[in-house]
Amino acid sequence: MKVSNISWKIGGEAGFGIMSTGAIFSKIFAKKGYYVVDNNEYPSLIRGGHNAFTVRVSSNEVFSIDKDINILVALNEETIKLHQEEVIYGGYIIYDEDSGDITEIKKARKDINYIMVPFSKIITELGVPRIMINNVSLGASVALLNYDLEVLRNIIRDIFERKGPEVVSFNIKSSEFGYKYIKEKLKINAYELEIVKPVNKMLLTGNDAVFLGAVRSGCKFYAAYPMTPSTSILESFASVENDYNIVTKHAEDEIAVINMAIGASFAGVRAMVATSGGGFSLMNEGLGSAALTETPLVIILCQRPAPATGLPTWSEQGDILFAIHASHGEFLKVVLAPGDPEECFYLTGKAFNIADTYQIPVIVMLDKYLSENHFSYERFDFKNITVERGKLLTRSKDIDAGYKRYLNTEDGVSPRAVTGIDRGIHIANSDEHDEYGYSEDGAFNRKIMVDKRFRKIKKLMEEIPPPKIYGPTDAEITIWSWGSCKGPILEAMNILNQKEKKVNLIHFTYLYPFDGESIEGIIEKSNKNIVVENNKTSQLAKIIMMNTGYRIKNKILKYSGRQFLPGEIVNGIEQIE
Amino acid sequence: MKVSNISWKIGGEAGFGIMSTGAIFSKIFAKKGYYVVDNNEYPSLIRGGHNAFTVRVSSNEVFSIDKDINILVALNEETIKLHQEEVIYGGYIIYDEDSGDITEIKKARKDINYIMVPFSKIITELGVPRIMINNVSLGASVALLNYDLEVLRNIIRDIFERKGPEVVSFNIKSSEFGYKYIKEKLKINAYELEIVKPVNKMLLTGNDAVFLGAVRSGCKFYAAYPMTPSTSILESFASVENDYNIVTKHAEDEIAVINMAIGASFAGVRAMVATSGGGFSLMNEGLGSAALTETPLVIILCQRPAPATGLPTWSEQGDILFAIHASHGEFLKVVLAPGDPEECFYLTGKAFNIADTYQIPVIVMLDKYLSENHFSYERFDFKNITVERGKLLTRSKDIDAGYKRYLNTEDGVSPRAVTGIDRGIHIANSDEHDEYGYSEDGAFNRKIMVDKRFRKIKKLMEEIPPPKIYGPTDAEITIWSWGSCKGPILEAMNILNQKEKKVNLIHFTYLYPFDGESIEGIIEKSNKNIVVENNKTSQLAKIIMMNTGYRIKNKILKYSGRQFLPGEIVNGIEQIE
Amino acid sequence: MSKIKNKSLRESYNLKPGDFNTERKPTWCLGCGNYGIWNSLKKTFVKLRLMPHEIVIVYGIGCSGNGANFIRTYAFHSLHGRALPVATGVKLANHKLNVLIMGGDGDGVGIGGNHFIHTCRRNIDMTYILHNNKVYGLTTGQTAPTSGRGFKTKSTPSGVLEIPVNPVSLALICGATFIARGFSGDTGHLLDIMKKAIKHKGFSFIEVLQPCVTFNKINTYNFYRDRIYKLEELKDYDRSNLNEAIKKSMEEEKIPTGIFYDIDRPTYEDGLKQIERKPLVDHMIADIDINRLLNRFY
Amino acid sequence: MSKIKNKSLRESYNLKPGDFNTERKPTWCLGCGNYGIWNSLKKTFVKLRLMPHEIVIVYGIGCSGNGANFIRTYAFHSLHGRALPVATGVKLANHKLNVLIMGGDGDGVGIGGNHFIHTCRRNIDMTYILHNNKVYGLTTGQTAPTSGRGFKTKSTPSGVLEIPVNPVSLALICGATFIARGFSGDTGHLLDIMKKAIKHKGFSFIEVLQPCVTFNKINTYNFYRDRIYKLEELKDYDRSNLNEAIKKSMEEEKIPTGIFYDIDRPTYEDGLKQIERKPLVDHMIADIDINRLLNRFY
Ligand SMILES: Cc1ncc(C[n+]2csc(CCOP(=O)(O)OP(=O)(O)O)c2C)c(N)n1
Ligand SMILES: Cc1ncc(C[n+]2csc(CCOP(=O)(O)OP(=O)(O)O)c2C)c(N)n1
Ligand code: SF4
Ligand code: SF4
Ligand SMILES: [Mg+2]
Ligand SMILES: [Mg+2]
Repeated sequence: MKVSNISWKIGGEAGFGIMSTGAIFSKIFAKKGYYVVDNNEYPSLIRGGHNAFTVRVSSNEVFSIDKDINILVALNEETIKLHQEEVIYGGYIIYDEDSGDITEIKKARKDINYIMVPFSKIITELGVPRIMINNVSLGASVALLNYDLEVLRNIIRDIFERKGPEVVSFNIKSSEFGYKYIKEKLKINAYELEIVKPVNKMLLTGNDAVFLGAVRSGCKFYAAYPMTPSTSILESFASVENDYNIVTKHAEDEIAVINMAIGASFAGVRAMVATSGGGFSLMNEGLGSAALTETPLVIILCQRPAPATGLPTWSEQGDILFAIHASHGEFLKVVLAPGDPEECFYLTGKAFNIADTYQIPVIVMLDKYLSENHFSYERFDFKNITVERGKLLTRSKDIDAGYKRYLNTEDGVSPRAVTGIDRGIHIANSDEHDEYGYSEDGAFNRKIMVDKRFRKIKKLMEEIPPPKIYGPTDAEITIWSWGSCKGPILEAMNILNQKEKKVNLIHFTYLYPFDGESIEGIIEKSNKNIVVENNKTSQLAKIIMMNTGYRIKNKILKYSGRQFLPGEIVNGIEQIE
Repeated sequence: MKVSNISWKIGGEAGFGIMSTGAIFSKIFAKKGYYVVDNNEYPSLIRGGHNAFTVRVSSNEVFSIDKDINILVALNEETIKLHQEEVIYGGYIIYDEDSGDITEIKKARKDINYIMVPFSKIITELGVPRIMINNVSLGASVALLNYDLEVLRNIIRDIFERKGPEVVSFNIKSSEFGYKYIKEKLKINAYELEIVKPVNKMLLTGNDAVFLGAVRSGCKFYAAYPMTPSTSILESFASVENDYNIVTKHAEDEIAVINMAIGASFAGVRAMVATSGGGFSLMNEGLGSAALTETPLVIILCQRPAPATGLPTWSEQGDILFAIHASHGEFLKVVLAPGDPEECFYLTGKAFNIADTYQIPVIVMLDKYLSENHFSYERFDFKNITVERGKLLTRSKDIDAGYKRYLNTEDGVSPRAVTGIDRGIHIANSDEHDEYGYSEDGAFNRKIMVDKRFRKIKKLMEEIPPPKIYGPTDAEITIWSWGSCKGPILEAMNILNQKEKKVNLIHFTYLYPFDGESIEGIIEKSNKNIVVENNKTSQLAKIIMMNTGYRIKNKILKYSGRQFLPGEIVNGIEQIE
Repeated sequence: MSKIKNKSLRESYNLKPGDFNTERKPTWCLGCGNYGIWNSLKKTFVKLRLMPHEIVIVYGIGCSGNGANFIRTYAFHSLHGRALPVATGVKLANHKLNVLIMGGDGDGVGIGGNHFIHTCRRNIDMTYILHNNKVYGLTTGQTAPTSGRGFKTKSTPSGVLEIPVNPVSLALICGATFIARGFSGDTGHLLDIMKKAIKHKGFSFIEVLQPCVTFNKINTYNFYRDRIYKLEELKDYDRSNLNEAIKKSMEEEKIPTGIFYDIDRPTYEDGLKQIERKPLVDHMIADIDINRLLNRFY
Repeated sequence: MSKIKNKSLRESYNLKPGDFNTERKPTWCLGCGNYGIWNSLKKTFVKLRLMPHEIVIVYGIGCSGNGANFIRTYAFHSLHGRALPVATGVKLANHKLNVLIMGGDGDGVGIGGNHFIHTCRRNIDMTYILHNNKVYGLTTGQTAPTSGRGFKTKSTPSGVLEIPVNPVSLALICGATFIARGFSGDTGHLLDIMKKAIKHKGFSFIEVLQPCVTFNKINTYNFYRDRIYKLEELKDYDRSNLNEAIKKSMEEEKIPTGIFYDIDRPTYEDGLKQIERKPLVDHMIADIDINRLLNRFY
């Protein structure tokens, strides 16, 4: 059957290579130009518990995984129990009868094709390690899709090359065996994907894109303390520290992290940190220090379900109001929330420019879904990220005698001398201070300084674009959302479109400062406004109300620790109507 | 001149006993039944810098100090420079010509009575330490007010008794000398206060009242790390730890502070912490831990101007949006903001009951002004604070086998077993958990648990009173405010009242959760709504908008690090009109 | 609520280690050193004739902290690095309880290092078991502050540049009064240490060398088997000599295990008059008279 | 931007200690030990022929931290307890700078204790001067973690129950490579220590015994004068012997001052290839080519 779109899922016990197997499956298709999105589900345990990896491949642009699965690879019985109902009518489940008797389970879905592939026996026969089951299953999957085995072979070769020819060979052998088992023994041909323009596509996560954007932006100091789902950014930076002359510091805790970055930024380099909610909580005091000393800083906040340790390996958008109001006292900060890796890339570049131009902290918010799942792109045009450092003084000769670090300028931004240059000597002071930086607690000075710092907002607001509108302007229904919900909503809009329902999306990537006026017109014009958020308390709706007074009553919220699937949004909208 | 109301101010260099001198002055009048409010201004330095202490004494109820000063005691020249303009027409300045030539300064205010008292010479003559100048000035002030010297003598005796008769005697001698200098030498009689009912009044700060409320509520564990303006609570607790069987712990940092309190509360005692903004920032992560483990906790947040270290010894209401949204993730908390010491007392009692009943964290917000300045009261009726511990299980026999700590009850509150009893064994878990407390990351369970915890809000909302209305219901102007602004606003209303302007005040002490409905009627009915806040960004106005959609456009804001003076509010209102 | 610590003569005690299991099965990797610690601890409780409800264990966050789900006692699964202050609060609120702390090396001497210093100084009567696998396990293999210099991890691909924290030395300098090192591959010895640590009056600290079979390929069972020896084997080792203990704690080629230091010093609780008669939690609070206090303010 | 450290032969250097004064006068109490430290430090800079702009001092919050306003160099007045990580960031961003850290004992081993442990391990080439007045000065007299047992303060009216942190011992155990103790009442000696500390390549730590005349009536100038002696006076004291140093550091009746420990160990910066050629801050970032990196993702 020719299709434009298939979803494949593999499931098994945690700790058995599900993730890397899924990632290879994604790669096979991205290599040939298909649109790919994937999703990895795993527990906060090193072993035990259930892992699942879903890949959606399409010959048309695709924005999110969905619930319906065409092919399910079940490495254990539990996978069938947990995911069988996601398999579409007439879909396929690959399983091994040796991993459990499924005669009973099968009865529930007479429409599904259960394909028994004796994984265990095969690897015993081949004399390869147990973990090779993954390759057998990949080979079998490629065959079911009537896809090119050579692509898989090449990828396996790339990945295992450095482990030596023997490892490459038994990996390939296993996958070939799986392929042949389907092709030659069972002779099944389940689907065939429509052909696409054969370009090699990248596959990357939101975290990867942030990392790339930061390297491009000239980030020279990256500090972090591991915390899911932000950890991969640390590991990426560590892996290139010598190639790109970046100091990457795994510090003793998140408090050290933010303060080190502040120190580095004070000394003149671009500095960034990333963390998740718990670490961000600990960084709150430091955030204010960056603000009062007017030290630029970029903070990546990869959300996960909370409070406290919460659900470390799952997804939620629960921290936006916290981020906006974070740290004691009042100060200007910027909060951004990209919706996909491409936005992660460019907004990270933007974050650095804003931080430098206005000498303020900028927070970029992702969530586990966006941080850890892959999306396919042809390439990013990195020339679109430029470096704007604002009023940075790097040469003594640009500085007049009597230099004032906190000069009370019209736009609120004061020229900032990097450390080490002759005439730029100053105090960066976490106490309220005068224009020189000396501690000063007078009432008159305080007001001047608060006003100076807040005055930056004027120019800043000119840079902040209104939210993006996707879909028709004359929609019956307007969805309001932010960050990573973008993908599932765009998919849902496609589905609704097919049902001839006119829906559009107002998507916020700039969340703070919030320009209420720019959206008042849209809200009032729309027949039906609906907020879609991956949280319990509809935080965007609150932000909108706080800034416009408009109450969006319709809400589609999900707070089970999982991101939205498009179908859920479709259902939600149909229920509201 | 008979008056019902006088304001007295003493100023001098920091480190020379200004504060204790001011406190004695307050006491002299509270002892005899006068209404007293005072205010201490000092820098974040141990020595150097300027100190000033203002006392307002009245025979009628008084809610705040004001700008106009009747008598200024200037222990140095700077005090005259800084405060001379606050002295009212025909007022008095007591100074010593030896501390600087003021002939020039004097010229600006020909209406003022400059009274030269040779402090330096007097103490040299008396052969007492320099610090005795304070007592001379107190004696002189008492004389100017034609007040009873014996009251002053008694207070000095009380205070210095434990330092021995010699100390008492030269303190008294000095004050007598000052008194006689005015009475007998200069023969000035400036004011005389109207007589009041002679009751002995307490004088206490907001911090004192919080402390008293907590002791009455049975707080058994108090942890803190010193931070102005919260420190006096720590010192008060430490001073009674043996008398009232309270463990008071000055811990290594604020992170330890909140986690120790959580541990103590988990073990079954009432626990409280206090801090200022910086410490509260550090406590953010712990706050979420209390929330997810459903451990009751009371946090006192004494605000000061921020961000970062800010203005450590000054006042601002800048942290309310931060407190409401504090910590990553979404959970129920309660935020209270008393307006005067009496409210501090009773709301602290309430805070403990709410924390225990709903097993949630409760934040009580003060600010430097409320925390550190004295107000007079006859007495608090402490019987009005009762102890309600909610579903606390302290005996094994009340627990069924198969106890579930996080039982999914209708009201969301689950019976909580204290540690150490036979059948109550459970895990308090900062990971999301099932009803027993075991870590559980399933989607289904997550939703149930989030809903369970949020369901508590229903009963809670029934307990939350609407904001209090002061003044006529049919006012032309309605002021909206919260916390410590109450006093200055009430004073301003008195002034406006005299000008026959009808003004009322909607004062919030319960800030979160916020019952928007309860105020919608008031907002719409009012001709003119004005928000009065001690911050830059009008945070209460944002909260109101966020919850009602109503934008209060008129704002009187002050963010110079100083609390409002009534006259400023009067002016603000007159300008808006 | 009575603490039966040291009451080895409890009548009719018939619990078995299995009675300290919860309904949850451990999720540690096969071969993980945490199993050894888990087993020794349950046996220790039985040896000391302790009941599950008389014990409170406060856990950090990490593979070790996941143990909160597998040991049946009162448990508080706290934040990463914050187990010690939580335990301190528990103990001060009810000093009749047997309070233990279990956490990883990242938790304890990485993010939680400050609490470690100050808890040692305090000498509160609790037992801290540090699971030292010299790596961050739960976040899948970054460096820990205990990792050896040059150790290559995901966060330090060019090798760690710092020298490691030595938890035993640190505890010695900071004032813990019972300090030991065990090896999770020698559960008998570990059990013996645990028994003495829990019985010790004051803050007792046990560093357990705990192989992480998944992320630490250096500090394996064999690595330790080749290197460790027992202090008990030394004839004249004096457990009350701090300098000696410090010197021993820094040995690296051969790694000493056993009890480094064991002294008496008044505990923090000993200094608290307010809990002399009974634990804080046993005080009635229904109607506290604050008249005396109010009088202070006149 | 070149670090002139160790370049004692700078031509035409004609600065005087007063050139390191700002326009602000110190606000410390008369007699405060901070004056001695302040004076020694300014003289040290002159002796080392350092220019104000070649120095960055990161300050904590406390009476000591207020010094940020009185010493003319680049300064960062950071948060309470967070001076060390800020300084680390500064140094790694531009290792040509002379980086110093000044803060109180509460700041450094109270709230900031964790950074202290880890900064010592790191051995970054900076100098940390701890103003140890054994009390919280700026918050007007509560106990510090360095306060002696039994010390009565506003927060511990019945006396401190913990044993104090000994900053020198702690630094020794944690791996600092130059460790000394000075007395602010002996500015000549202090100057000498400071000079060597700043010249030392690696993390140097100086604990300065700093009387707080206002809030600490125990550890006064006379208290110290009666007790201190100089390690230099000992004939055979070996500054490279860690165990010896630790033992010395714990002496209490007589208090040793001077240099306890001074060794060479590669610095953290030595291990960073990425700053071998030039400081991070000197890299051009206008148009970084990430093609290579993008290619990783195919
Ligand atoms: C504030 C905070 N930062 C980071 C994390 C993420 N985190 C969870 S466990 C862990 C480290 C685990 O290492 P260790 O403490 O040594 O325990 P192990 O897993 O090795 O037993 C980290 C960094 C967290 N939970 N909280
Ligand atoms: C997070 C935080 N907590 C508390 C404070 C308040 N605070 C300022 S200085 C200080 C302690 C001062 O003691 P120390 O560090 O020894 O310095 P000293 O004043 O004695 O020089 C404290 C607790 C703060 N600024 N920040
Ligand atoms: S990752 Fe390491 S420490 Fe964690 S369970 Fe596996 S073996 Fe044990
Ligand atoms: S309080 Fe103590 S440390 Fe602070 S300035 Fe005064 S004497 Fe110095
Ligand atoms: Mg570990
Ligand atoms: Mg100090």
